[in-house]
Amino acid sequence: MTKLPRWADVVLVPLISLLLAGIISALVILAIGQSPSEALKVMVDGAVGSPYGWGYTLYYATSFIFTGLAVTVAFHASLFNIGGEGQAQLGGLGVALVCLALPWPHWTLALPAAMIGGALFGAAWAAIPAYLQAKRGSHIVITTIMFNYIAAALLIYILVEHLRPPSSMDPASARFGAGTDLPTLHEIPGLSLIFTKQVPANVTLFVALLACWLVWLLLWRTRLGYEIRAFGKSEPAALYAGIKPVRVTMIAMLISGALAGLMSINNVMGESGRLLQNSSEGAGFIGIAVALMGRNHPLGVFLAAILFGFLYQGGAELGLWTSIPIELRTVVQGLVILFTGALDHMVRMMLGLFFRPKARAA
Amino acid sequence: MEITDTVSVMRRGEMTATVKTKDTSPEELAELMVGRKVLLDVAKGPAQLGKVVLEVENLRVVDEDKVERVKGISFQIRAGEILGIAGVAGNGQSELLEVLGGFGRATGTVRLNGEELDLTGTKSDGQSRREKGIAHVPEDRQHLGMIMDFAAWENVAFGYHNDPAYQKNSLLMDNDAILEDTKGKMERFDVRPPIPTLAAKSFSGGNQQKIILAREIERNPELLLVGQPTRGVDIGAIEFIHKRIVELRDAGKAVLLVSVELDEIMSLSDRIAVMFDGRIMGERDPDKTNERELGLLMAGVTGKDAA
Amino acid sequence: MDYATLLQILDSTMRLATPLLLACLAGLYSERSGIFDIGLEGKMLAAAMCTGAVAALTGNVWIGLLAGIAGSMVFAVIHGVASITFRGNQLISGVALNFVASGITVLAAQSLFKQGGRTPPLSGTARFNPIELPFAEALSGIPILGPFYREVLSGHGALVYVALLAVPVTWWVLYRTRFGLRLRAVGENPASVDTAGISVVRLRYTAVMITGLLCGIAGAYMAAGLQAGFGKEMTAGRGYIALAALIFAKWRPWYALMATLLFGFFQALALRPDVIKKSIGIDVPVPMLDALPYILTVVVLAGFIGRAIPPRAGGEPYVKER
Amino acid sequence: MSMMHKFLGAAASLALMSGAALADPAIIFDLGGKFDKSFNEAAFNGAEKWAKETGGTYKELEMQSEAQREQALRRLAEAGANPVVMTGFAFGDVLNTVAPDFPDTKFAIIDMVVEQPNVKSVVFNEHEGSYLVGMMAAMASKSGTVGFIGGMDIPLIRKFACGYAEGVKAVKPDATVVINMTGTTPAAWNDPVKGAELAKAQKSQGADVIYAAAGGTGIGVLQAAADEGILSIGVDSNQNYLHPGQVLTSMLKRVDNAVYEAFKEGADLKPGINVMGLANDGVGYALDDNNASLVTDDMKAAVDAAAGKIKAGELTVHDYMTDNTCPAATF
Repeated sequence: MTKLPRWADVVLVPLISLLLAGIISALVILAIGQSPSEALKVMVDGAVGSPYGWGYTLYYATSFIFTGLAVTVAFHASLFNIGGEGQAQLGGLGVALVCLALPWPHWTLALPAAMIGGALFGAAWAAIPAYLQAKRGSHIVITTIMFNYIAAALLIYILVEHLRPPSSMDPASARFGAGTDLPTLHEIPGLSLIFTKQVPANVTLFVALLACWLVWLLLWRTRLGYEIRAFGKSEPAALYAGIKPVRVTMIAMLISGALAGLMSINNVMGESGRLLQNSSEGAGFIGIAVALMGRNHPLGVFLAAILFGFLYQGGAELGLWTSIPIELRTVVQGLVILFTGALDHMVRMMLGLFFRPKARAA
Repeated sequence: MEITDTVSVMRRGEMTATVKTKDTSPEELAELMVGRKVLLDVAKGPAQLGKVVLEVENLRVVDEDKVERVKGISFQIRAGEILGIAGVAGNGQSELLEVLGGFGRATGTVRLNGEELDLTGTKSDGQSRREKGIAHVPEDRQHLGMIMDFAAWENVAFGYHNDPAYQKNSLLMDNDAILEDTKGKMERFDVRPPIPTLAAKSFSGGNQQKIILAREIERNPELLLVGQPTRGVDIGAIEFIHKRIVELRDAGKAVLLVSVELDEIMSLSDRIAVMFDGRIMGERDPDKTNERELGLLMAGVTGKDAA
Repeated sequence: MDYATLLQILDSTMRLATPLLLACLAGLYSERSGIFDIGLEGKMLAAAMCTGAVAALTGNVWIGLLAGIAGSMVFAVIHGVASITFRGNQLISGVALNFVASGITVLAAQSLFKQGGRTPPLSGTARFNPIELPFAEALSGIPILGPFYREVLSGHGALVYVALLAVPVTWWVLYRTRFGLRLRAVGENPASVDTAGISVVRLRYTAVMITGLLCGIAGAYMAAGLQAGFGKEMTAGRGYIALAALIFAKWRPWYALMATLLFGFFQALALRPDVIKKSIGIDVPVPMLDALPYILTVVVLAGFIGRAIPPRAGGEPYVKER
Repeated sequence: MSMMHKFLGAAASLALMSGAALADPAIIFDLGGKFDKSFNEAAFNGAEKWAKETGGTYKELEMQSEAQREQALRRLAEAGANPVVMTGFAFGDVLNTVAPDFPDTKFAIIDMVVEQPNVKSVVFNEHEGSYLVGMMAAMASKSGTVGFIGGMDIPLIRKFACGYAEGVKAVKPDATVVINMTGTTPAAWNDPVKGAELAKAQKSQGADVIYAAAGGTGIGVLQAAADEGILSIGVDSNQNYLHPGQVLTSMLKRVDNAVYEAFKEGADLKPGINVMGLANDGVGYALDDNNASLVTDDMKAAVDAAAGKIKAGELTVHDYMTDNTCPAATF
């Protein structure tokens, strides 16, 4: 593999990948007879051109931070957790059960409880694939895919048969009590000067930022994180160092699942205020793109999550104001994953062409 | 040496000498490379034997493919003694070393200072072995001994990351302490370049090995397991590594040395055991044997057969 | 459950199992060569869109089929380039291509037909129309087997029979040809194949292309056989069920047929909760039936029913030793 | 601040929408999309009719997932669209929370009652229309068995099924009505494969006329019925043209009229509940060139007579949603 300076590896590779994805997307837009520059303008205006747009961009980014971190933690243990989607949905169930269980007097009490509920359910959904990987060698990618589908089916069953209020027709739970309403940015003193209207971004954003910092601490400042990273780099070496593969696999996946589950306080508790079918809307999958783009570092995940928040809100605006279908964002998402995750050697080789002559001259 | 006309020697990042191949000798080149005359033989005094440190009785190892790799061997090592295991690669030495180092399962009895080691249960891992005072320099350092993508300082904590000296509190590791410790180790073991934040893969083989040795030897272990200490290591480092191993033995510690280099075994060991097909074919005193005899044992021919 | 109902469910099973079977065999070639392919779903979707669009434009289903195969092949080649040439992560490449396919099919169909990402409904020669097998009527008098032949085996679109035929063909290719031997070898131990002087890269590309071909047929059947046109996300996870079936079948062709028929049967059964209730007396939730293939696959993966061991070199890019 | 912000927001929206003036009406289509040839397409046709007549423009949006509903509503209201029309009961819950935040915007929701001061709720007497097509099905059936395929299993769709079954039994008391629902989630509105398989299953049970009240899923039902050589009945829009000579009729639900009316009323939309039934041409059955050969004079006479009685109040068709029971069918 071409050796690049560290900064190029960390900054340039994702940026070039993004650029490539952007160029191809632009070509796609051209091919369907639209103007890429117009599309970009609509996206920028819609996503970051107003506090309203930011309210949505940050809302999506909050979810993506959690799922991006979830994928990141697993990646460091060399586990590719595609199950973020299912874990997030189960996390949503956990959040909903907590919110519906008690007449919560105030959100400050409901939030920690709901976080525990979401994290526990998310972790539980990751536990079986983790156990099968650790103990029986079943490939975690396949099992987590299967668990995504099982989660979707389970959730439909629970929503339709158990959580749906008798009089209601949609497969959704009852609305949570007023005591579980999380303050949105519009209701937070100080920020309310910027966000003058109801936006979905809520206090969960700060929980997400805290999670970034905690994951960074975990991975680079604790023994457990050290073991996770060592295990992820080389299993035989980890064994030599006395690191227990089963333990690390289980813990890394449980943390990953818990983070994915935690996402649900943003959408289920913070935004919709009830559990809907497919509440996570693919955020679990976007976590893969976010983690790859963010180079598996919490800071990178944060930046990539903002970028994807922009892409999601901007994409929604595209669907609203232009005749470019909203699916464009799925294409960009796929391309980013492709370039940063699967074709990174190609991107490196391209970059290497620029770096080699300089290195020789030096 | 056979295909070149001239040889240039690089040392510490500088071209230090260029000589005509036909005018030089291996000894001279070696000297140029390390900057001083190489000790061709390891200078070591007679062993000061102490109590028995390691006792191995009837040890058997069966690998994942159900092949018996070690077929019931027994031996002892005393304090202040280097036991060299000679043998052609693949005759069970690696498995012996790994089982003693804490991975893989085995049957039989192994005692360290009279205390029996767990060979199958939860205490049969690298962590527990280290706690008991067994240090292990594995044969395949790039694959087992360190994490190539980790920085030098992270590799210095490798296996010892639970050491209380490396912890800030019950939750967080003290990275500064590890960095500081690494600086000292790099200095004392002459690791070049002495930059603790450099990734392990950026060091030469010899310097990688020095990092591992610094990590394991400076723990002052009761028993040092060391496999192929100088494989792929530059000539200056070989001398340095040998010296350090002998120093440890002189400090009254037991050393189990596995190497496929017969020269290395002969010059370092106080006693030589030869392994063939998972068994110990015989033990020899390095001063009273020769390469031919050892070679025959390594081929599975015992003295009786030869006679 | 009476016999007529059973026949009807089995008839459904045949139709629903066909795309699964084709995709499963497609995955078999790729994975046997050591290239994991999570992207079966995306390839089927791309093929379904191309078939739907071209069949609608030309009115000829066979041209549509070719277009579908071509669309699927494009994705197969990208997967090949990423995972063989650039030695990228095969799993990530598959995931990425599924997303790209999911989005781009809607974009293309929308820009072509402006019908909300659908292609126009297909009819007549733009669809695979049912083929009556010979003597279907004449033999229907024979008890049990006659109606089975007429109701279940006869009267499907051409691609159903292509899929069934692909099973023995795959078996023959895999176990009776030199190509098959090499294909299996390259998935287990690419180094030995390389040492024998056979190009690992070419073998793997060939396998990936066959995967593209079969996924193309599967997608074409979805759009022009099972349905009459392409619709957004119309494959609805069938690529993943096929993947599950492949594991269930332990990467073997005949087992693949049985696994996909089983999973197709579950899908057919899920359409008839009334029948289940009548025959076993329990109200089995439909989501439970939907999830059954996935649950069974996890059970197999866990090693409780035999052990599913994938090709040894699967997922590992081959780096030539120097 | 608020004024200021509104002004800025308006300016931004103006710049952004490039041509689309403010206070344009907007419509949000439910999952299944505006080209489902059924429910949503009827709404789309109504909007188009308004656009053609007035030369006006309108905003439209198709739902992609459940969780987007609120954002879609807010975005349109925020951008100044007025009125905002939405198709489908699933918007009800969300509209209840969004409508109070935009008191100056008028909303219209179809198929659901939302009691807010700025919301017009349009509901239909689908059971009446279904009764009529049920009669026609019974008369057209030779086997004495007819089928019903619903989309998502909800009281609203059972209301269709119940009216249909009553109509069938009114003509042939001993007829069998086979009832299947496609699923329990909104995905059931857009699953033609399942629709087709269900139709084939019903045919094997003897059904020779199948009524599909299943949104986009119905396309599959109609296709399969045509393939199998039996008759089908479309829903919401006039679907007779999909398979000329093979679709017996379509139960018209004039969603197009509802949308057209709402758009026409514009910002002066009158809040409240609007029930559209046979009496005010809200529901009915379709008769055109495509099915003229299938609908006999007897059929037409019988159905029109029944329609007259219902309009006059002499005949009451049971509404499933009033008591969640159905005298003519079991679920």
